[in-house]
Amino acid sequence: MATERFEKKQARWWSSLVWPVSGLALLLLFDLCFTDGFFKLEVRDGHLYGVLIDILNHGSKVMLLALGMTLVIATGGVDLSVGAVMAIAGAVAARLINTTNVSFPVVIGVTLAVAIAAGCWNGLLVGAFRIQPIVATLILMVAGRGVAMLITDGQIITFTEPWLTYIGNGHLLGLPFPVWLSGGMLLITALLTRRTALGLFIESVGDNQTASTYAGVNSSTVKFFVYVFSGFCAGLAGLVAASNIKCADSNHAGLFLELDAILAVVVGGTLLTGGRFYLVGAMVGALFIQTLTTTMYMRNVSADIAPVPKALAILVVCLLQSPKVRTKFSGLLKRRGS
Amino acid sequence: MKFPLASRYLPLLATALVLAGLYVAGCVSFDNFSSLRVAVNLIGDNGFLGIAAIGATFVILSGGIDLSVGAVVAFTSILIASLVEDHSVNPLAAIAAALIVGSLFGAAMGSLIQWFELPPFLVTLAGMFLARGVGFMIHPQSHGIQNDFFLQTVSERLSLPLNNRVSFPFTGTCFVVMFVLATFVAHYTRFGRYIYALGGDEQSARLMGLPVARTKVLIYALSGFCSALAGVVYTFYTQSGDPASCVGLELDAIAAVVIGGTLLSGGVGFLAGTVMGVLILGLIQTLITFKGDLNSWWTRIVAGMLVFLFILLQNVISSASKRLRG
Amino acid sequence: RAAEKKIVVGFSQIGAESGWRTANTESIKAEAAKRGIELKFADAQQKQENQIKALRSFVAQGVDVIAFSPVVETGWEWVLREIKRAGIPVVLSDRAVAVTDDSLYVTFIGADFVEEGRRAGRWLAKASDGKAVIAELVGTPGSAPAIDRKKGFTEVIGQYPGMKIVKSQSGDFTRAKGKEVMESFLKSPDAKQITALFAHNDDMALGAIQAMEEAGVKPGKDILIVSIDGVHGAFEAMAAGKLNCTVECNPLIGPQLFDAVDAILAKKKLPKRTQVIEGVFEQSQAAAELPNRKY
Amino acid sequence: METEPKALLEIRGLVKGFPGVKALQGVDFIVRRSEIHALMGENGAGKSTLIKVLTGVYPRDGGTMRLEGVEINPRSPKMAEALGISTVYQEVNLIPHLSVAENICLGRQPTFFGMIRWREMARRAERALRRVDLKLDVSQSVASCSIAVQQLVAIARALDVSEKLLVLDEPTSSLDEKEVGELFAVLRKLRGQGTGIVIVTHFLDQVYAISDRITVLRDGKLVGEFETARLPRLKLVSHMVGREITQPEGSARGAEAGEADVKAEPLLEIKNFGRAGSVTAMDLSVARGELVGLAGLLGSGRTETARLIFGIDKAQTGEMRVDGRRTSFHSPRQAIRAGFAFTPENRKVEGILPRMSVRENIVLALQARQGLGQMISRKRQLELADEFIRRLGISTPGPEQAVGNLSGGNQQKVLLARWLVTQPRLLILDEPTRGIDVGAKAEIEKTMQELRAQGMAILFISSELEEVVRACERVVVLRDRAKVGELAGDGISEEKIMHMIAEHGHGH
Ligand SMILES: Nc1ncnc2c1ncn2[C@@H]1O[C@H](COP(=O)(O)OP(=O)(O)OP(=O)(O)O)[C@@H](O)[C@H]1O
Ligand SMILES: Nc1ncnc2c1ncn2[C@@H]1O[C@H](COP(=O)(O)OP(=O)(O)OP(=O)(O)O)[C@@H](O)[C@H]1O
Ligand SMILES: [Mg+2]
Ligand SMILES: [Mg+2]
Repeated sequence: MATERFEKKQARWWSSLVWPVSGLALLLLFDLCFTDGFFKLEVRDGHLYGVLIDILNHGSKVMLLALGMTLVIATGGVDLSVGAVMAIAGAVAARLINTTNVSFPVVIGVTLAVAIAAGCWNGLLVGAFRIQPIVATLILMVAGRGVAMLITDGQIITFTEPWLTYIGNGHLLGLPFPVWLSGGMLLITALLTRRTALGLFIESVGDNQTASTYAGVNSSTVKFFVYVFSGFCAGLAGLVAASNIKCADSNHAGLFLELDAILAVVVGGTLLTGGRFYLVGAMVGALFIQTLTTTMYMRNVSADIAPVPKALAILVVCLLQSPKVRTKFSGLLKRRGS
Repeated sequence: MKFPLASRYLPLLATALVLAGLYVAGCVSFDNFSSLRVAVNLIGDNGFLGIAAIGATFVILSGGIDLSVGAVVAFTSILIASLVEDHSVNPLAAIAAALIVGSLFGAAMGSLIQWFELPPFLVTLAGMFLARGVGFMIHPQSHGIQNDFFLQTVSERLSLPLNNRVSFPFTGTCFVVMFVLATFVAHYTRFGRYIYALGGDEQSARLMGLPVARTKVLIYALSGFCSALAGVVYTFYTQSGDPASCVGLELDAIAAVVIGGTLLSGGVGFLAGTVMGVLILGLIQTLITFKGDLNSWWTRIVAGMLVFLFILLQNVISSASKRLRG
Repeated sequence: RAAEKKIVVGFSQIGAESGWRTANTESIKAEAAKRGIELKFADAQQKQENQIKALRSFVAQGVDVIAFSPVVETGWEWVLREIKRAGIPVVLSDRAVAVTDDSLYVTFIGADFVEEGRRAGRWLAKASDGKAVIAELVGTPGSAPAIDRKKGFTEVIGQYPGMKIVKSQSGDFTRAKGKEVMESFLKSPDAKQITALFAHNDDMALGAIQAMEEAGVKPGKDILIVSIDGVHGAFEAMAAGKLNCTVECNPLIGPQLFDAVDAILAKKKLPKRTQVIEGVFEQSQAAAELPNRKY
Repeated sequence: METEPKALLEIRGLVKGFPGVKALQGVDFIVRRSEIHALMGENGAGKSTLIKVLTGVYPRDGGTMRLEGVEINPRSPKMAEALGISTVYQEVNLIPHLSVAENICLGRQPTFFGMIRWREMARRAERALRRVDLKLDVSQSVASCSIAVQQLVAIARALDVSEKLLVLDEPTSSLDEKEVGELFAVLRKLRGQGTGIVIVTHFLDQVYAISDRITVLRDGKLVGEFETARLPRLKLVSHMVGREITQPEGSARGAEAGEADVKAEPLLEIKNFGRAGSVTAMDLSVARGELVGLAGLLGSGRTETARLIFGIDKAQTGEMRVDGRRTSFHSPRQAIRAGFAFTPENRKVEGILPRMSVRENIVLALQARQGLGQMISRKRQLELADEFIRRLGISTPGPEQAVGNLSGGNQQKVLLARWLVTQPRLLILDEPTRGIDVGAKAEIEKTMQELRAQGMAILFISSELEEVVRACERVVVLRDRAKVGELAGDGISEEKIMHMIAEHGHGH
């Protein structure tokens, strides 16, 4: 077996990040040149204040969702119910906090428990009953918002409890709390998947379910877990969303955010067919989407034609990610260089 | 001698059984549910969704996905409305133009997917945004059509009277004709079989010497055509164009396809299943309307639960019959 | 025999997208229950196609009167003709329809969105002495209230050379979007000039108020805020001095609607259009009006 | 008409590289008319790559290709087919959910004004299958056929496509002797009609039985072209591995076979084990340190037996005892926890995780058994991977290469490594030598004997009777999904097995 020995090429975790990051960088560069005030940062009331901070702050909802969604997509599934679960979480929290004698930790505990229960429901349908993920989670997507409205009676429920409003509006060490929350969750998810064998199992189920089952991976349990985790992440995102506007708006909380979360994951380099997943990539994807949205606000692009520039931006990122385009491009560069 | 019905038709049979069960349940619980009008409405009202779902079936069978469906329907409707009303184009010419634009749009997405190896999800999502945005550029709000072709010909003359009170609307006719044509394409043309092959195993399909590239581009073109046709039917149905309409229609279409037994991973499924999926979604809506005392949130919860019940029964029936046959 | 039968009314609602809409639905339901009328309620979830399906299903069920709040203005010709052929009278609520033949419906009960926009414009012109740099929070793109309210508002401020809209962006009628968009307005270079905000509904205004407070801008003082709807939260904000004016858009049309139904069944003649009674409320009236707000 | 045999296919200086791998480095390859030409080389030598470049699956980096003197440049298998090159690729490449008939006729369905004639298609498929002597219901889906049947279907398809140049990449890797015989008869007939045939196989017997010429590749380079009749076996092997070779000794069945007097109680014992539609009333036992073979013809139920034991399918009748205790497995996981291991025969569908690295593929089963928490450290993973890459001679640029990019034989070795690292008590090998080169095969046989000597129980399934006879101390013979007999010790011979299979009449 005398094939040439090549140096051990270890796939570094950041090597996959190059393309989503360059997409984001391109967009930021555009803003640097053409959007006034985009990069202005100042300190106000002891915390950072500026458009970039807003992007981090508002992007954190999709970032949280994308963490769970990444794992779900890595197993070859998809979770359409995250937006509805966000609405449920917000509704439960607002309802409870306005009830006398319920303390803040209990509110958080119950809210997250409800979100996890929603995840269990999805996990059960996909993992145990083997229903195709898209229909399985569609059920909760449709019914879940109804449940949230049932909880709030179709009304917007406002609250003023300081701890609950802190989650979406507070600042810690100069940065908005949601940024810390999503950063912390990223860390936890990364540890959970990379410091245990969970990541390996998830990727193996997504790459070839039959083969990994034969190798002893409990694919139903793995699937069950990722939906539960996704439910949990959606619960956190729901808390942030509700807290941010100090009310539970069951009709609109998380509406269409599942699409943004999936988009973030795919922009981050994870394939929809499952297998390898990139958590940090998904975070970059989420920031990309939020930057795009904010850019459009800042540039006063009218909302009805805003989808057009959005489409073009997605296509550019797509092309950046395409191996085919890349090889053609690098071929061109090489020819130039030589 | 083998049982003539191959096991691959089992899920289809299960779906049909549950659909029939749902219908019978409706007839038993509500007056007038068994009337001819309800059945006709079911087909006519869901015509455009059905046609869009047929397009989605082809894409999903090939292992892809098309998220642009709803936006293209909206885009087509406003394009036709604007052409006919603001530019006094002949309605038939406007329809033809819309169908061509839709097909080309699909083909463009297919080409991007094929030649640059981009994920269909992203490309068609971009397509969705693009179609939506351009629709708003054409006309920023809903736009009625006063042309006689739409007001009289389509809604009156082209509908088939069944009895003196109920007539079969042209939207339903379009749906049925499209279903027959699509079934023919899927099962009796080489192109149709390539779609299945592509979804079954793209790598193998390429190695078997099938024209993968051409097929893929054509599939998305076909889906674009179906979306555009759904848009045309939508304008027949509402006699107006609306750039904001049909948000999330793609999800309904995909749901109908998947409920009909088609695997989202591709390669397995039938158009008849999709049609049943569409009818199931429609039937669920009809049941809720007939119930009539649910408030907005219970409407959603009950709709979700009915889908769940349906999927569960479908699973139970098909796995039970599999066990029966060993 | 017919007298013994309970009257059945089919009502197709747009959806349940806001507290305003929910109040609208509740008012109709409560009134139906009060009068012993059987109400068939259908939620269209913002989709015209769902609404058409529901209307045709009402025909199949053979209801006595059909009422609905159309999602959009156009596209009702065919289904209304089918209803007419079935001999069922139609009442429109909240939003009008554009049809060639206005015998297709009996009467329209509801607000005039354009007029609401005008009122907001007039109030702002008066409050700012015809000089204002305005940021606008637009409703959902393509929706009738967004288009009409904008139309009415711009029509009025067009008469004042000192008033101009510098920022206009959709907040989708939601608090979250209203807040997010306002934040970006406040961070743009020309933020300092903004002296007034026109929001197409109260929810967006309430979100924007939060954004202003976080940015250290005093809502209601540094920036004048006018919005439309008159929901409970808006009155609270006005009482706290954070919102300056809300143009009422009254959702409680249940009694008027069923008066019309009764009149139709009694074969009385009705006007083509019934305006809902609505007012314009300022901060000074807020505290007094607050207890009367149920939605 | 017999002028000098002009070259049908002439490839000169072919170059092809992948990131980190130089798969072909200036290879010449010539096929004449009416010739069966064997392409030989170790796993990863570049055989499949040569074929894929020839048929336009991969673009080439350099070199020329001529067919009948005309320069060709196919950019897809479709174009290659149009040129008259018909190919069976190494991994079975069919569409699993479509029927056998469709798979055979896909792309060439008989039509009537553009409308597919299904009846005619079925007839045509049956006719094509008859050439490889296969009779089956052509309306059944390919996925429901065993891998051997799938291979035959793929061959039937290729035979049906074109008759100018036929390329077969390991067509016989999961066929039994009888099927191979049928196939060779067809190939000889085609050769008589002027077809040029390229065949890749790791079975030396088959090479000598059928080929006229041999081209040997090593590490992507051409070693030489030889006339089969003038190339002794040992010489061929030497060319392939690149050093002199002396005769490897025949019976691996060690001397200990004699001292197998009082074997320990059986590790695994199944009685009357079966499942409707799969296997009927199977009795079988394997003891520690015993190597038991399962022999039978294609479709005789060997794979199914293994699946039942490993808990993939659930048995409906009978009982299973492990260490004398009654057990039943509901999933492979339980079987693995009991110390079982199973390498499936269909590596593409049931074996490899194509987009994951060699390292991850190797540690997966061990990690799955250890559970979530006790993560094998990255360092240990690399050690394990390196160890097995060395031990089994897996040719890969490194442990981080995606397994899908390895050559077929090397993928098989990775699968074997996956189970060897778990150090199982019972190892079930279903066609483990499928697509593996001679050197590696000997290595695997040696490994099996070593493991057996260490007390591992092994259940060995192979279509190569010779291999079974050489390695096993007990052979269970299956026919028509039932056990028909058992041979032990010196009683094992190919003739006896064949006799047992044939005894009760023939046919499947
Ligand atoms: N798609 C690919 N990407 C990267 N490397 C590849 C790819 N395909 C093949 N290789 C490498 O090219 C070399 C030659 O592989 P090839 O499949 O041609 O071997 P082979 O001679 O057919 O071996 P086997 O007998 O095992 O089938 C191997 O080292 C393999 O790892
Ligand atoms: N996954 C499956 N689903 C349905 N039928 C199958 C499946 N696998 C195999 N069969 C059928 O069961 C029969 C026994 O196949 P099995 O694979 O056990 O035979 P085998 O002795 O291992 O032979 P082979 O050499 O073909 O692997 C075959 O006729 C095959 O068609
Ligand atoms: Mg090979
Ligand atoms: Mg087998």
